[in-house]
Amino acid sequence: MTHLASTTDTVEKASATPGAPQPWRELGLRAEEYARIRQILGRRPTEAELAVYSVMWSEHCSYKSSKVHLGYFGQTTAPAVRERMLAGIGENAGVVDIGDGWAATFKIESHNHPSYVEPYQGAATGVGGIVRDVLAMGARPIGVVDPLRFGPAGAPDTARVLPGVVAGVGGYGNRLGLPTIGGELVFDASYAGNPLVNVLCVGAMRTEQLHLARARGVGNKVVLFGASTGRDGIGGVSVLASQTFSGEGSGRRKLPSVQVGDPFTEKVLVECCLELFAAGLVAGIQDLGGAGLSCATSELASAGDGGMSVTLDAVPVRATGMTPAEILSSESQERMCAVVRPADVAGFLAVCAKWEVPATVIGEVTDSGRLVVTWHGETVVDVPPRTVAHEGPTYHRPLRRPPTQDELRAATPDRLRRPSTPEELRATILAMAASPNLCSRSWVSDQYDRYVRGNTVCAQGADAGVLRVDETSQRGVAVATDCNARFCALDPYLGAQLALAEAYRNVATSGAVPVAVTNCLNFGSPEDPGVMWQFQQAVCGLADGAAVLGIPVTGGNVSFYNQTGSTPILPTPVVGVLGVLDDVRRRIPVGVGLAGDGLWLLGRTRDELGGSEWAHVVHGHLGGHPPEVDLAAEAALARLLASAAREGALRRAHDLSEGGLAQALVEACLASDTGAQVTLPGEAFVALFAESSARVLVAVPPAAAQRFLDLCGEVPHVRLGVAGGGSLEIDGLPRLGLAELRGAWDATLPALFG
Amino acid sequence: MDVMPKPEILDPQGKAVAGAMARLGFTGVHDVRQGKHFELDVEDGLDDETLHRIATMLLANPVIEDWAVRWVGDEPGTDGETPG
Amino acid sequence: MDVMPKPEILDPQGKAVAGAMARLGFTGVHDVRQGKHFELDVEDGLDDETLHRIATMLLANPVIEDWAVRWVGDEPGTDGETPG
Amino acid sequence: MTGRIGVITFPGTLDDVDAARAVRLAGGEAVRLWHGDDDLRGVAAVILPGGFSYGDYLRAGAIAAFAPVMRPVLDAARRGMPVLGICNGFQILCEAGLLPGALVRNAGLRFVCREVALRVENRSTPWTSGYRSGAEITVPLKSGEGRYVADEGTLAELEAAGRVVFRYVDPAPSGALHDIAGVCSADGRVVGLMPHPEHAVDPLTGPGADGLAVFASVFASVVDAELREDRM
Ligand SMILES: Nc1ncnc2c1ncn2[C@@H]1O[C@H](COP(=O)(O)OP(=O)(O)O)[C@@H](O)[C@H]1O
Ligand SMILES: [Mg+2]
Repeated sequence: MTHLASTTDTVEKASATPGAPQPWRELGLRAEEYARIRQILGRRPTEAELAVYSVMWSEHCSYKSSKVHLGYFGQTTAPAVRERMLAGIGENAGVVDIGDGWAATFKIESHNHPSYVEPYQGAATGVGGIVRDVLAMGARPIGVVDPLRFGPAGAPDTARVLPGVVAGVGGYGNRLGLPTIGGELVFDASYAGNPLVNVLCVGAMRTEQLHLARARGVGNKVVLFGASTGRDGIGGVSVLASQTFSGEGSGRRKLPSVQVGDPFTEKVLVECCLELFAAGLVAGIQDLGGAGLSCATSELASAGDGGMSVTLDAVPVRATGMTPAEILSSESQERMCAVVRPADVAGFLAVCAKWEVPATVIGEVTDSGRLVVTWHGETVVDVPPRTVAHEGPTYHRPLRRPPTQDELRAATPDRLRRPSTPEELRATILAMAASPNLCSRSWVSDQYDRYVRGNTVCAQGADAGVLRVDETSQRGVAVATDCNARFCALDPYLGAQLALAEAYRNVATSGAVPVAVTNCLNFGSPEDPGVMWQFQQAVCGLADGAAVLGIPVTGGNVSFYNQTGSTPILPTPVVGVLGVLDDVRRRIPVGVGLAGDGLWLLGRTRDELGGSEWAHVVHGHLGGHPPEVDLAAEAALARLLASAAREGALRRAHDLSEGGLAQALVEACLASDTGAQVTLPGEAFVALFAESSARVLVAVPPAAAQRFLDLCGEVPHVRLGVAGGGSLEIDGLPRLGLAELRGAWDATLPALFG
Repeated sequence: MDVMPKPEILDPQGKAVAGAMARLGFTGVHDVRQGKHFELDVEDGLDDETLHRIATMLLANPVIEDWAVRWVGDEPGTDGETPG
Repeated sequence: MDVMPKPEILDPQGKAVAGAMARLGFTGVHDVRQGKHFELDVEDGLDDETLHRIATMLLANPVIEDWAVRWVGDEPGTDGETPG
Repeated sequence: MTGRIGVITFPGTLDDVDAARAVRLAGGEAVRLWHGDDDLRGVAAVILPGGFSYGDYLRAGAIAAFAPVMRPVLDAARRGMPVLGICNGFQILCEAGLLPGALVRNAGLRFVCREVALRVENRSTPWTSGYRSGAEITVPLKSGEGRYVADEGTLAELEAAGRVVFRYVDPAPSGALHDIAGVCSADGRVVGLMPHPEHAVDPLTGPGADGLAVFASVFASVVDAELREDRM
């Protein structure tokens, strides 16, 4: 940083020169924040301290705009629900008990801005970062899910960003040996200058292996291990992630704001960590992500005994001439920080040596209540760690329902022209199946390894990714992420609940029992009161919804400033749900089953087309009301699916979401490579394209039909027809041959992206 | 045209090669960085500006990479080459 | 050191780059081939023979690739460079 | 001490757990070997699994070919021990000179993960003896550098000698010459292939169980050899 004097700025100097001008504004701090730092320290901060506070008090690290709202998740989690959580909000990732002594952990994180600047590396390091979060809980990372959102499919910039992002997710995940078991791919004009690259990682561990990010035990050593520290992403978090892309002019020397990932180093780091955990050599651990060492040391100390001393000279650096501020805020990837009992240090270093992972003791735990960092024998940081990590600024941003919201709600799809003739309906089914948001995702998912480690039970094209956790008992987990941002635009409260309902339903449709929620809240600028209103509504909707469903929100991630100029993205609270299968052999794949299987539609269909894919694809329309939310119906449906799966009453199933029943039938027929004869319940257009929630298509073997009906109970169910033949035959419509359907469904992404 | 990772940027490829050299006992090499090499067969009149645009739009991402151009004569690959 | 796919080996990367150039309207480029570029920081005394062994054992696979070495002076990247 | 089959782990190897599982499902004992090992711990056959050894940033398999464990592998292969390289293992065997040719970037430039149909064209190797001749099997393919290339002479020789062990039934997704998915050494003992039979050992987690016969074949072959040795 150019403002750094050639000689180091020490605490001593800072006390002696209280009036020295400091670039706090360029580092993204507000005047009152800088004043508060001076008040906390009783002097001006050193340059290193200023760097530490500015990165840690950035929006990305401190959640200063969102904190006041996120508290609602905790307030709405009932004690009985909380009990099933072994770790929740505030830890690196949420952890839930999944039975038989196993625990699962999962979390989503965004890497939106870096992926726009350098799609491959941005996406790659997004995978790397979330994997380390899961690893830091003591778990083996076992799978990845990648919810992706881009501008219009045909836009030139999408052709630049999308292939790079997909290659980056695959390039890192594949090399790391993690199966990618699901994801999302959504195109909408609002993401044109601001793609969303969210990555979810799920991990599994024996419950006793749970590790927490705490520095406890005075005299315990702090070990930094993994890659060496370079000038990567310095200012990445504070500058890049806290301002829109055009907002250059931070006055700093131009340093690369994007990091480059090394998945090989991460793979070795993962295996090394797991061996360290198994050997009981780790007393506390934290990954190094945004804000690097500043974050790891202050969070470990703050959550532990409160003090830590660090000798910065011990940190292995890759670049020459790095200043203390740079070392502390470097975002070099593939690093971890552990707290190790002195007696275990030799054993710890030996395991690292086996894996050829560089490891260095850089400090120790103290009870001083201070984080003290020295450099060349002088003190460059001396701060109370809580003020850095946990007591950062809190904003109560103004929020206001935008006046345009009423117009949006009033512009219902009722006046849009609906297809009426059988030929029009048939053509609409085909056109929808070929549209970018509904067509086959194989172009993307074929670039991801889904087989590695041999525990992937459902992946490509499944409602939820299903992974076996225990090869002996066949216990496993299911994961899905969802968000229909158009619904969220129409009503962020209900939209978030619909996202939750859909992810929950996808998990249930795979045969699993949903047990936990995570989220990644992608929004525009928090300085825009309309965006802040959307955010607050979405948080409340999600929290209230999870409370009704009786499953905890175990963690999440907030990404603000997703906008181009002053136009924010559609509010996009991506919701992830984790479910448990006692026996993965009883999962339910997507499809229509075998010829002769009965096809049933579960749930109630209403004339609900506001925010629907049909309105979007055919009319480019967004307005009206989102579908009704009925969480009690979702829960009843999930119970039915779980018991029917357990009793073998279902051969196949597929949940209904974007594109309604028409799209569900198309996908299910293609998945089974089998046709179907279907009679539509009610008016054809609504039956085919409405997007009412709480609905699932199921295929029931003839022998199980009676058992299935007995189980249905209160859940509305209507028989659609039977599976079989080589085409989708919908009563009253010209038939749709499977080959024609597949051609339409398969061709779109290859035609766009090669 | 050579495209190289910027000096501040991690170069995992170069790192892996350097590690392998050390294991193989090649001691005389201090550091390795790996980048891409493009051989463009261009029209005589092609100007530097066009080349600049090709480089920054297509061949390199200026956020993480530097690039350098070297003109060679008609016979490709004749300059300073040791037999390969 | 530059490592290039042998002329008889299909070079899909180079072809893809050439295709992209054509789509972007860069007309002056007839052909593109893509290979790897290594910058080795070596000891002064390092002989050609060692370099040859490094190339054929590690950096290039003689089955599919040719390679060429170019020595540059102390300042890395100073020869024939246009600003990147 | 029968049916001990080694599975090598290099740093960056990913499918070692899968290969070991396949060996166990076929009845064998999987012995885990480490890249730094300098002997093969008495195994009767050895598998180099898939992954990205040392990151594979340079050329797939290029660095692993020089790992310490490759010395005893080369020696054992010369003495006729069955050696199988899957995906990255195949790349390593080519780089190490145990198999001819090379594997280069897919013609489509993208990593490809999908199920492919293969024809078993040579069932006289210890890794394929359990297949019916001409059997068609479905196994996953997942690689970015899976395009098999060799010069014309080598290809002609491989074809003439029946050393193309596995061939893609449909045009190779990688653009491999002659649609070659796997080849063997002149003595047939060393086999390398790009697709992953170890991911097709259980219909629950793969396209089926067509790949299991690879591991059953070698298990039968080494047990057989051990019995014969005992009798001598
Ligand atoms: N970016 C992606 N990466 C991997 N798989 C994806 C991606 N996008 C979509 N998929 C997969 O494609 C299938 C269809 O996705 P989607 O239509 O979003 O499912 P649903 O509507 O059931 O939530 C799912 O199996 C999903 O996991
Ligand atoms: Mg679904």
